[in-house]
Amino acid sequence: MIRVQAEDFDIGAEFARLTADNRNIGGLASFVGLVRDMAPSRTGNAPIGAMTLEHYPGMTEKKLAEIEAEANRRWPLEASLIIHRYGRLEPGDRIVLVATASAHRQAALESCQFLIDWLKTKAPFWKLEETPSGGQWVDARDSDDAAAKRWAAES
Amino acid sequence: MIRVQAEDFDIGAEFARLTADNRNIGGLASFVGLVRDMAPSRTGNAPIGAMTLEHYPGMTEKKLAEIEAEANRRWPLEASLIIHRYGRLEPGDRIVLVATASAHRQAALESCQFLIDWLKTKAPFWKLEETPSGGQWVDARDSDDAAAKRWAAES
Amino acid sequence: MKILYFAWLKGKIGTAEEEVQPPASVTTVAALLDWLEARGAGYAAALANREVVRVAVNQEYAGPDHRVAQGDEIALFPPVTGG
Amino acid sequence: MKILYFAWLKGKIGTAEEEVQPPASVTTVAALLDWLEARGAGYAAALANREVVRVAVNQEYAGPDHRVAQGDEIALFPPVTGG
Repeated sequence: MIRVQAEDFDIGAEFARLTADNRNIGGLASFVGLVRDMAPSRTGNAPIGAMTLEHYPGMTEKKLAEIEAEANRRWPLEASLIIHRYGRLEPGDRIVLVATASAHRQAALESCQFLIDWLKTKAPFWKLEETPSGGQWVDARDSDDAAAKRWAAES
Repeated sequence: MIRVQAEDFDIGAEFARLTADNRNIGGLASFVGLVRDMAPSRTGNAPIGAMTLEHYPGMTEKKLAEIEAEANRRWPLEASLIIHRYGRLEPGDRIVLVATASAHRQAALESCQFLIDWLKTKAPFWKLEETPSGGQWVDARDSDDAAAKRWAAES
Repeated sequence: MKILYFAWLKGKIGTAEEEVQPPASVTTVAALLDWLEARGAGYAAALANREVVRVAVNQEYAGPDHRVAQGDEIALFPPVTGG
Repeated sequence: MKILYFAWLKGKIGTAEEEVQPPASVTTVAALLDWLEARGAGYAAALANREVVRVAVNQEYAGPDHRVAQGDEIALFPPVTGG
Protein backbone atom coordinates (compact mmCIF):
# COMPACT_ATOMS: atom_id res chain seq x y z
CA MET A 1 0.00 0.00 0.00
CA ILE A 2 1.18 3.53 -0.68
CA ARG A 3 0.06 6.83 0.79
CA VAL A 4 1.12 10.40 0.05
CA GLN A 5 -0.13 12.76 2.71
CA ALA A 6 0.50 15.96 4.64
CA GLU A 7 -0.45 14.42 7.99
CA ASP A 8 1.85 12.54 10.32
CA PHE A 9 1.45 8.78 10.71
CA ASP A 10 1.31 6.45 13.71
CA ILE A 11 4.02 3.81 13.26
CA GLY A 12 2.63 1.40 15.85
CA ALA A 13 -0.82 1.51 14.27
CA GLU A 14 0.60 1.13 10.75
CA PHE A 15 2.66 -1.91 11.76
CA ALA A 16 -0.33 -3.47 13.52
CA ARG A 17 -2.47 -3.01 10.41
CA LEU A 18 0.28 -4.36 8.17
CA THR A 19 0.74 -7.60 10.11
CA ALA A 20 -2.87 -8.13 11.26
CA ASP A 21 -4.31 -11.56 10.48
CA ASN A 22 -1.19 -12.72 8.68
CA ARG A 23 0.54 -15.47 10.61
CA ASN A 24 3.08 -16.11 7.85
CA ILE A 25 5.06 -12.96 8.63
CA GLY A 26 8.34 -13.80 10.32
CA GLY A 27 10.03 -10.45 9.82
CA LEU A 28 9.01 -6.84 9.45
CA ALA A 29 11.70 -4.41 8.35
CA SER A 30 11.15 -0.69 8.33
CA PHE A 31 12.81 2.61 7.75
CA VAL A 32 11.62 5.98 9.02
CA GLY A 33 13.15 9.16 7.64
CA LEU A 34 13.14 12.20 9.93
CA VAL A 35 13.92 15.89 9.57
CA ARG A 36 17.29 16.82 11.08
CA ASP A 37 18.06 20.24 12.51
CA MET A 38 21.34 20.45 10.62
CA ALA A 39 22.08 19.86 6.97
CA PRO A 40 25.26 19.81 4.92
CA SER A 41 25.62 23.03 2.94
CA ARG A 42 28.28 24.48 0.65
CA THR A 43 29.90 26.06 3.70
CA GLY A 44 29.73 23.20 6.22
CA ASN A 45 26.74 22.20 8.32
CA ALA A 46 23.94 24.73 8.54
CA PRO A 47 21.09 24.79 11.06
CA ILE A 48 17.68 24.02 9.58
CA GLY A 49 14.57 25.65 10.98
CA ALA A 50 12.17 23.57 8.94
CA MET A 51 11.74 22.18 5.45
CA THR A 52 8.99 22.10 2.92
CA LEU A 53 8.53 19.00 0.80
CA GLU A 54 7.10 19.69 -2.62
CA HIS A 55 5.98 16.83 -4.84
CA TYR A 56 4.33 16.09 -8.18
CA PRO A 57 0.82 14.89 -7.35
CA GLY A 58 -0.19 12.07 -9.64
CA MET A 59 3.32 11.10 -10.69
CA THR A 60 4.32 10.54 -7.06
CA GLU A 61 1.56 8.01 -6.45
CA LYS A 62 2.29 6.37 -9.81
CA LYS A 63 6.02 5.95 -9.12
CA LEU A 64 5.52 4.75 -5.55
CA ALA A 65 2.97 2.18 -6.68
CA GLU A 66 5.33 1.00 -9.44
CA ILE A 67 8.28 0.53 -7.12
CA GLU A 68 6.16 -1.19 -4.51
CA ALA A 69 5.00 -3.60 -7.22
CA GLU A 70 8.63 -4.13 -8.28
CA ALA A 71 9.66 -4.96 -4.69
CA ASN A 72 6.83 -7.48 -4.55
CA ARG A 73 8.08 -9.04 -7.79
CA ARG A 74 11.66 -9.31 -6.54
CA TRP A 75 10.96 -10.56 -3.01
CA PRO A 76 8.26 -12.84 -1.57
CA LEU A 77 6.59 -10.16 0.53
CA GLU A 78 3.55 -10.71 2.69
CA ALA A 79 2.88 -6.98 3.06
CA SER A 80 4.45 -3.65 2.16
CA LEU A 81 3.78 -0.02 2.90
CA ILE A 82 5.20 3.30 1.77
CA ILE A 83 3.97 6.52 3.37
CA HIS A 84 5.58 9.76 2.21
CA ARG A 85 4.61 13.15 3.59
CA TYR A 86 4.68 16.52 1.84
CA GLY A 87 4.33 20.09 3.09
CA ARG A 88 6.12 21.90 5.87
CA LEU A 89 7.97 19.73 8.38
CA GLU A 90 10.07 20.64 11.39
CA PRO A 91 13.17 18.98 12.87
CA GLY A 92 12.20 15.70 14.50
CA ASP A 93 9.15 15.27 12.24
CA ARG A 94 8.72 12.03 10.33
CA ILE A 95 9.06 12.33 6.53
CA VAL A 96 8.71 8.82 5.22
CA LEU A 97 7.92 5.29 6.34
CA VAL A 98 8.88 2.21 4.38
CA ALA A 99 7.89 -1.16 5.79
CA THR A 100 8.13 -4.63 4.31
CA ALA A 101 7.05 -7.94 5.79
CA SER A 102 8.00 -11.43 4.72
CA ALA A 103 8.17 -14.97 6.03
CA HIS A 104 11.94 -14.56 6.24
CA ARG A 105 14.03 -11.69 7.51
CA GLN A 106 16.39 -11.33 4.57
CA ALA A 107 13.58 -10.62 2.10
CA ALA A 108 12.12 -8.02 4.46
CA LEU A 109 15.46 -6.30 5.12
CA GLU A 110 16.61 -6.26 1.49
CA SER A 111 13.33 -5.03 0.06
CA CYS A 112 13.14 -2.27 2.67
CA GLN A 113 16.61 -1.07 1.65
CA PHE A 114 15.64 -1.35 -2.03
CA LEU A 115 12.51 0.77 -1.55
CA ILE A 116 14.21 3.55 0.37
CA ASP A 117 17.18 3.65 -2.04
CA TRP A 118 14.80 3.78 -4.94
CA LEU A 119 12.50 6.46 -3.67
CA LYS A 120 15.47 8.68 -2.81
CA THR A 121 16.32 8.80 -6.51
CA LYS A 122 13.05 8.34 -8.38
CA ALA A 123 10.09 9.60 -6.35
CA PRO A 124 9.33 13.19 -7.43
CA PHE A 125 9.85 15.05 -4.15
CA TRP A 126 11.97 18.12 -3.55
CA LYS A 127 13.11 19.54 -0.23
CA LEU A 128 13.30 23.25 0.44
CA GLU A 129 15.22 23.91 3.63
CA GLU A 130 14.78 27.05 5.72
CA THR A 131 18.29 28.18 6.63
CA PRO A 132 19.55 31.40 8.26
CA SER A 133 20.44 32.61 4.74
CA GLY A 134 16.97 31.85 3.35
CA GLY A 135 15.23 28.99 1.59
CA GLN A 136 17.58 26.54 -0.10
CA TRP A 137 16.64 23.65 -2.37
CA VAL A 138 18.44 20.49 -1.33
CA ASP A 139 20.80 19.12 -3.96
CA ALA A 140 20.53 15.49 -5.00
CA ARG A 141 23.47 13.46 -3.77
CA ASP A 142 25.66 11.26 -5.95
CA SER A 143 25.76 8.70 -3.13
CA ASP A 144 21.99 8.27 -3.45
CA ASP A 145 22.32 7.54 -7.15
CA ALA A 146 25.05 5.02 -6.42
CA ALA A 147 22.89 3.33 -3.78
CA ALA A 148 19.97 3.01 -6.18
CA LYS A 149 22.18 1.66 -8.98
CA ARG A 150 23.18 -1.33 -6.87
CA TRP A 151 19.71 -2.72 -7.48
CA ALA A 152 19.61 -2.09 -11.23
CA ALA A 153 21.90 -4.98 -12.14
CA GLU A 154 19.44 -7.43 -10.66
CA SER A 155 16.40 -6.17 -12.54
CA MET B 1 19.75 0.04 25.21
CA ILE B 2 18.97 -3.63 25.58
CA ARG B 3 16.08 -5.37 27.25
CA VAL B 4 15.32 -9.07 27.77
CA GLN B 5 11.75 -9.55 28.89
CA ALA B 6 8.72 -11.82 28.84
CA GLU B 7 6.28 -8.98 28.15
CA ASP B 8 5.34 -7.62 24.75
CA PHE B 9 6.60 -4.18 23.71
CA ASP B 10 4.94 -1.16 22.10
CA ILE B 11 6.84 -0.32 18.93
CA GLY B 12 5.44 3.19 18.55
CA ALA B 13 6.32 4.06 22.13
CA GLU B 14 9.80 2.55 21.80
CA PHE B 15 10.50 4.52 18.62
CA ALA B 16 9.24 7.72 20.21
CA ARG B 17 11.52 7.21 23.20
CA LEU B 18 14.48 6.36 20.96
CA THR B 19 14.21 9.51 18.85
CA ALA B 20 12.97 11.93 21.54
CA ASP B 21 14.96 15.13 21.86
CA ASN B 22 17.50 14.12 19.25
CA ARG B 23 17.24 16.30 16.16
CA ASN B 24 20.29 14.77 14.52
CA ILE B 25 18.47 11.55 13.61
CA GLY B 26 17.78 11.39 9.90
CA GLY B 27 16.98 7.70 9.68
CA LEU B 28 15.57 5.03 11.97
CA ALA B 29 15.86 1.44 10.74
CA SER B 30 14.15 -1.40 12.52
CA PHE B 31 13.43 -5.07 12.36
CA VAL B 32 10.67 -6.90 14.19
CA GLY B 33 10.71 -10.70 14.35
CA LEU B 34 7.33 -12.41 14.70
CA VAL B 35 6.15 -15.95 15.41
CA ARG B 36 4.83 -17.68 12.27
CA ASP B 37 2.17 -20.36 12.35
CA MET B 38 4.18 -22.63 10.06
CA ALA B 39 7.77 -23.74 10.31
CA PRO B 40 10.03 -25.80 8.08
CA SER B 41 10.42 -29.31 9.46
CA ARG B 42 12.16 -32.47 8.30
CA THR B 43 8.95 -33.44 6.48
CA GLY B 44 7.97 -30.12 4.90
CA ASN B 45 6.14 -27.27 6.57
CA ALA B 46 4.48 -28.05 9.89
CA PRO B 47 1.84 -25.98 11.68
CA ILE B 48 3.04 -24.35 14.88
CA GLY B 49 0.68 -23.86 17.79
CA ALA B 50 3.09 -21.78 19.82
CA MET B 51 6.75 -21.65 20.75
CA THR B 52 8.68 -21.24 23.95
CA LEU B 53 11.85 -19.21 23.93
CA GLU B 54 14.40 -20.32 26.47
CA HIS B 55 17.47 -18.23 27.16
CA TYR B 56 20.54 -18.02 29.39
CA PRO B 57 19.87 -15.21 31.84
CA GLY B 58 23.00 -13.22 32.45
CA MET B 59 24.84 -14.31 29.31
CA THR B 60 21.97 -13.06 27.14
CA GLU B 61 22.19 -9.53 28.54
CA LYS B 62 26.00 -9.63 28.34
CA LYS B 63 26.05 -10.68 24.67
CA LEU B 64 23.34 -8.23 23.62
CA ALA B 65 25.14 -5.36 25.34
CA GLU B 66 28.42 -6.38 23.65
CA ILE B 67 26.95 -6.48 20.19
CA GLU B 68 25.11 -3.21 20.68
CA ALA B 69 28.43 -1.64 21.69
CA GLU B 70 30.07 -3.17 18.62
CA ALA B 71 27.40 -1.68 16.33
CA ASN B 72 28.00 1.70 17.93
CA ARG B 73 31.73 1.33 17.27
CA ARG B 74 31.21 0.41 13.61
CA TRP B 75 28.54 2.97 12.73
CA PRO B 76 27.90 6.54 13.89
CA LEU B 77 24.63 5.78 15.67
CA GLU B 78 22.55 8.31 17.53
CA ALA B 79 20.50 5.64 19.30
CA SER B 80 20.05 1.88 19.32
CA LEU B 81 17.69 -0.59 20.94
CA ILE B 82 17.44 -4.37 21.18
CA ILE B 83 14.44 -5.94 22.90
CA HIS B 84 14.27 -9.74 22.94
CA ARG B 85 11.42 -11.64 24.55
CA TYR B 86 11.50 -15.08 26.18
CA GLY B 87 8.79 -17.46 27.35
CA ARG B 88 5.76 -18.78 25.53
CA LEU B 89 4.74 -16.93 22.38
CA GLU B 90 1.94 -17.58 19.92
CA PRO B 91 1.76 -17.05 16.15
CA GLY B 92 1.63 -13.34 15.39
CA ASP B 93 3.41 -12.43 18.63
CA ARG B 94 6.48 -10.21 18.46
CA ILE B 95 9.76 -11.92 19.41
CA VAL B 96 12.42 -9.29 18.90
CA LEU B 97 12.86 -5.63 18.06
CA VAL B 98 16.10 -4.17 16.73
CA ALA B 99 16.18 -0.45 16.02
CA THR B 100 19.06 1.82 15.06
CA ALA B 101 19.05 5.54 14.42
CA SER B 102 21.67 7.65 12.70
CA ALA B 103 22.07 10.96 10.93
CA HIS B 104 22.23 9.04 7.66
CA ARG B 105 20.09 6.19 6.41
CA GLN B 106 22.87 3.83 5.34
CA ALA B 107 24.39 3.63 8.83
CA ALA B 108 20.96 2.92 10.30
CA LEU B 109 20.05 0.25 7.74
CA GLU B 110 23.40 -1.53 7.83
CA SER B 111 23.70 -1.60 11.59
CA CYS B 112 20.15 -2.92 11.93
CA GLN B 113 20.99 -5.78 9.57
CA PHE B 114 24.25 -6.40 11.44
CA LEU B 115 22.48 -6.61 14.81
CA ILE B 116 19.77 -9.00 13.68
CA ASP B 117 22.26 -11.22 11.81
CA TRP B 118 24.47 -11.28 14.84
CA LEU B 119 21.86 -12.06 17.42
CA LYS B 120 20.51 -14.91 15.31
CA THR B 121 23.86 -16.67 15.71
CA LYS B 122 25.28 -15.48 19.03
CA ALA B 123 22.54 -14.55 21.48
CA PRO B 124 21.82 -17.58 23.71
CA PHE B 125 18.17 -18.21 22.88
CA TRP B 126 16.55 -21.49 21.86
CA LYS B 127 13.14 -22.02 20.35
CA LEU B 128 10.94 -24.96 21.28
CA GLU B 129 8.06 -25.23 18.82
CA GLU B 130 4.78 -26.92 19.67
CA THR B 131 3.93 -29.09 16.67
CA PRO B 132 1.22 -31.75 16.19
CA SER B 133 3.91 -34.35 16.89
CA GLY B 134 5.06 -32.67 20.10
CA GLY B 135 7.65 -30.14 21.17
CA GLN B 136 10.53 -29.74 18.77
CA TRP B 137 13.70 -27.72 19.29
CA VAL B 138 14.40 -25.53 16.28
CA ASP B 139 17.67 -26.33 14.50
CA ALA B 140 20.14 -23.54 13.81
CA ARG B 141 20.33 -22.72 10.13
CA ASP B 142 23.53 -22.61 8.08
CA SER B 143 22.16 -19.57 6.26
CA ASP B 144 22.12 -17.66 9.55
CA ASP B 145 25.79 -18.46 10.13
CA ALA B 146 26.60 -17.32 6.62
CA ALA B 147 24.72 -14.06 7.15
CA ALA B 148 26.59 -13.34 10.37
CA LYS B 149 29.97 -14.18 8.78
CA ARG B 150 29.55 -11.39 6.23
CA TRP B 151 30.24 -8.93 9.03
CA ALA B 152 33.28 -10.72 10.47
CA ALA B 153 35.66 -9.65 7.71
CA GLU B 154 35.11 -6.02 8.62
CA SER B 155 35.85 -6.38 12.30
CA MET C 1 0.53 20.92 -24.18
CA LYS C 2 0.62 21.43 -20.41
CA ILE C 3 3.97 22.16 -18.76
CA LEU C 4 4.56 21.83 -15.02
CA TYR C 5 7.58 23.23 -13.18
CA PHE C 6 8.78 22.12 -9.76
CA ALA C 7 11.25 23.27 -7.10
CA TRP C 8 13.76 25.89 -8.27
CA LEU C 9 12.67 25.59 -11.89
CA LYS C 10 9.30 26.90 -10.81
CA GLY C 11 11.02 29.78 -8.99
CA LYS C 12 13.22 30.76 -11.91
CA ILE C 13 10.48 30.51 -14.52
CA GLY C 14 7.98 32.17 -12.25
CA THR C 15 5.05 29.83 -12.72
CA ALA C 16 4.04 26.34 -11.60
CA GLU C 17 2.08 25.48 -14.71
CA GLU C 18 1.29 26.80 -18.15
CA GLU C 19 -0.33 25.79 -21.41
CA VAL C 20 1.98 26.20 -24.41
CA GLN C 21 1.58 25.74 -28.16
CA PRO C 22 5.03 25.04 -29.57
CA PRO C 23 5.37 24.89 -33.39
CA ALA C 24 4.82 21.55 -35.11
CA SER C 25 8.59 21.16 -35.53
CA VAL C 26 8.92 20.59 -31.76
CA THR C 27 8.51 16.83 -31.55
CA THR C 28 11.07 15.80 -28.90
CA VAL C 29 11.90 16.68 -25.30
CA ALA C 30 15.20 18.26 -26.41
CA ALA C 31 13.45 20.44 -29.01
CA LEU C 32 10.85 21.48 -26.47
CA LEU C 33 13.55 22.56 -23.99
CA ASP C 34 15.31 24.56 -26.74
CA TRP C 35 12.03 26.25 -27.62
CA LEU C 36 11.21 27.03 -23.97
CA GLU C 37 14.73 28.35 -23.32
CA ALA C 38 14.20 31.02 -25.97
CA ARG C 39 11.01 32.30 -24.34
CA GLY C 40 12.72 34.66 -21.87
CA ALA C 41 15.40 35.27 -19.31
CA GLY C 42 13.73 33.16 -16.60
CA TYR C 43 13.45 30.18 -18.92
CA ALA C 44 17.04 30.64 -20.09
CA ALA C 45 18.27 30.72 -16.49
CA ALA C 46 16.24 27.66 -15.52
CA LEU C 47 17.32 25.58 -18.53
CA ALA C 48 20.94 26.72 -18.86
CA ASN C 49 22.33 23.54 -17.33
CA ARG C 50 20.42 20.61 -18.82
CA GLU C 51 22.38 18.20 -16.62
CA VAL C 52 20.23 19.20 -13.64
CA VAL C 53 16.90 19.26 -15.45
CA ARG C 54 14.78 16.13 -15.32
CA VAL C 55 11.80 15.68 -17.61
CA ALA C 56 8.67 13.61 -17.26
CA VAL C 57 6.24 13.09 -20.14
CA ASN C 58 2.81 12.02 -18.96
CA GLN C 59 4.28 11.26 -15.53
CA GLU C 60 7.07 9.00 -16.82
CA TYR C 61 10.75 9.94 -16.85
CA ALA C 62 11.80 10.82 -20.41
CA GLY C 63 15.15 11.36 -22.11
CA PRO C 64 15.97 14.10 -24.66
CA ASP C 65 14.84 12.00 -27.62
CA HIS C 66 11.46 11.14 -26.13
CA ARG C 67 8.55 12.26 -28.36
CA VAL C 68 6.26 15.02 -27.21
CA ALA C 69 2.86 15.80 -28.70
CA GLN C 70 -0.18 18.00 -28.21
CA GLY C 71 -2.16 16.97 -25.16
CA ASP C 72 0.91 15.70 -23.30
CA GLU C 73 1.58 16.66 -19.70
CA ILE C 74 5.26 17.59 -19.49
CA ALA C 75 7.01 18.25 -16.17
CA LEU C 76 10.42 19.85 -15.67
CA PHE C 77 12.19 19.54 -12.34
CA PRO C 78 15.59 19.16 -10.68
CA PRO C 79 16.94 15.77 -9.53
CA VAL C 80 14.61 14.52 -6.81
CA THR C 81 15.46 14.66 -3.11
CA GLY C 82 12.69 12.76 -1.35
CA GLY C 83 12.91 10.00 1.18
CA MET D 1 32.11 -25.94 39.27
CA LYS D 2 28.56 -25.10 38.20
CA ILE D 3 27.22 -26.58 34.98
CA LEU D 4 24.12 -25.27 33.22
CA TYR D 5 22.27 -27.13 30.46
CA PHE D 6 19.88 -25.54 27.98
CA ALA D 7 17.35 -26.67 25.38
CA TRP D 8 17.57 -30.33 24.38
CA LEU D 9 20.77 -30.85 26.37
CA LYS D 10 18.78 -30.10 29.48
CA GLY D 11 16.13 -32.61 28.41
CA LYS D 12 18.59 -35.40 27.66
CA ILE D 13 20.66 -34.90 30.79
CA GLY D 14 17.55 -34.40 32.91
CA THR D 15 18.62 -31.33 34.84
CA ALA D 16 19.03 -27.62 34.20
CA GLU D 17 21.92 -27.10 36.58
CA GLU D 18 24.29 -29.05 38.78
CA GLU D 19 27.43 -28.64 40.86
CA VAL D 20 30.20 -31.03 39.86
CA GLN D 21 33.68 -31.78 41.19
CA PRO D 22 35.70 -33.20 38.29
CA PRO D 23 39.19 -34.55 39.07
CA ALA D 24 42.11 -32.13 38.95
CA SER D 25 43.15 -33.59 35.59
CA VAL D 26 40.09 -31.96 33.97
CA THR D 27 41.53 -28.59 32.95
CA THR D 28 39.95 -27.93 29.54
CA VAL D 29 36.47 -27.78 28.01
CA ALA D 30 37.20 -30.91 25.97
CA ALA D 31 38.32 -32.85 29.05
CA LEU D 32 35.25 -31.70 30.95
CA LEU D 33 32.95 -32.91 28.18
CA ASP D 34 34.76 -36.29 28.14
CA TRP D 35 34.35 -36.59 31.88
CA LEU D 36 30.67 -35.60 31.78
CA GLU D 37 29.95 -38.01 28.91
CA ALA D 38 31.07 -40.91 31.10
CA ARG D 39 28.64 -40.02 33.89
CA GLY D 40 25.63 -41.85 32.44
CA ALA D 41 23.43 -42.65 29.48
CA GLY D 42 21.75 -39.24 29.43
CA TYR D 43 25.08 -37.45 29.35
CA ALA D 44 26.39 -39.80 26.69
CA ALA D 45 23.32 -39.15 24.52
CA ALA D 46 23.55 -35.40 24.99
CA LEU D 47 27.26 -35.20 24.22
CA ALA D 48 27.55 -37.85 21.50
CA ASN D 49 27.76 -35.28 18.72
CA ARG D 50 30.12 -32.53 19.84
CA GLU D 51 29.47 -30.62 16.61
CA VAL D 52 26.12 -29.49 17.97
CA VAL D 53 27.26 -28.70 21.48
CA ARG D 54 28.25 -25.12 22.26
CA VAL D 55 30.10 -24.25 25.46
CA ALA D 56 30.27 -21.02 27.42
CA VAL D 57 32.73 -20.52 30.27
CA ASN D 58 31.70 -17.73 32.60
CA GLN D 59 29.19 -16.55 29.98
CA GLU D 60 31.70 -16.35 27.13
CA TYR D 61 31.80 -18.76 24.18
CA ALA D 62 34.70 -21.17 24.63
CA GLY D 63 36.42 -23.68 22.35
CA PRO D 64 37.58 -27.19 23.33
CA ASP D 65 40.99 -25.98 24.52
CA HIS D 66 39.60 -23.27 26.77
CA ARG D 67 40.70 -23.70 30.43
CA VAL D 68 38.16 -24.59 33.05
CA ALA D 69 38.69 -24.29 36.80
CA GLN D 70 36.90 -24.59 40.11
CA GLY D 71 34.38 -21.83 40.60
CA ASP D 72 33.69 -21.47 36.86
CA GLU D 73 30.15 -21.31 35.50
CA ILE D 74 30.05 -23.61 32.48
CA ALA D 75 27.05 -23.77 30.16
CA LEU D 76 26.34 -26.43 27.53
CA PHE D 77 23.77 -25.79 24.85
CA PRO D 78 22.92 -26.39 21.19
CA PRO D 79 23.55 -23.77 18.48
CA VAL D 80 21.38 -20.78 19.28
CA THR D 81 18.15 -19.99 17.46
CA GLY D 82 17.03 -16.59 18.72
CA GLY D 83 16.04 -13.52 16.79
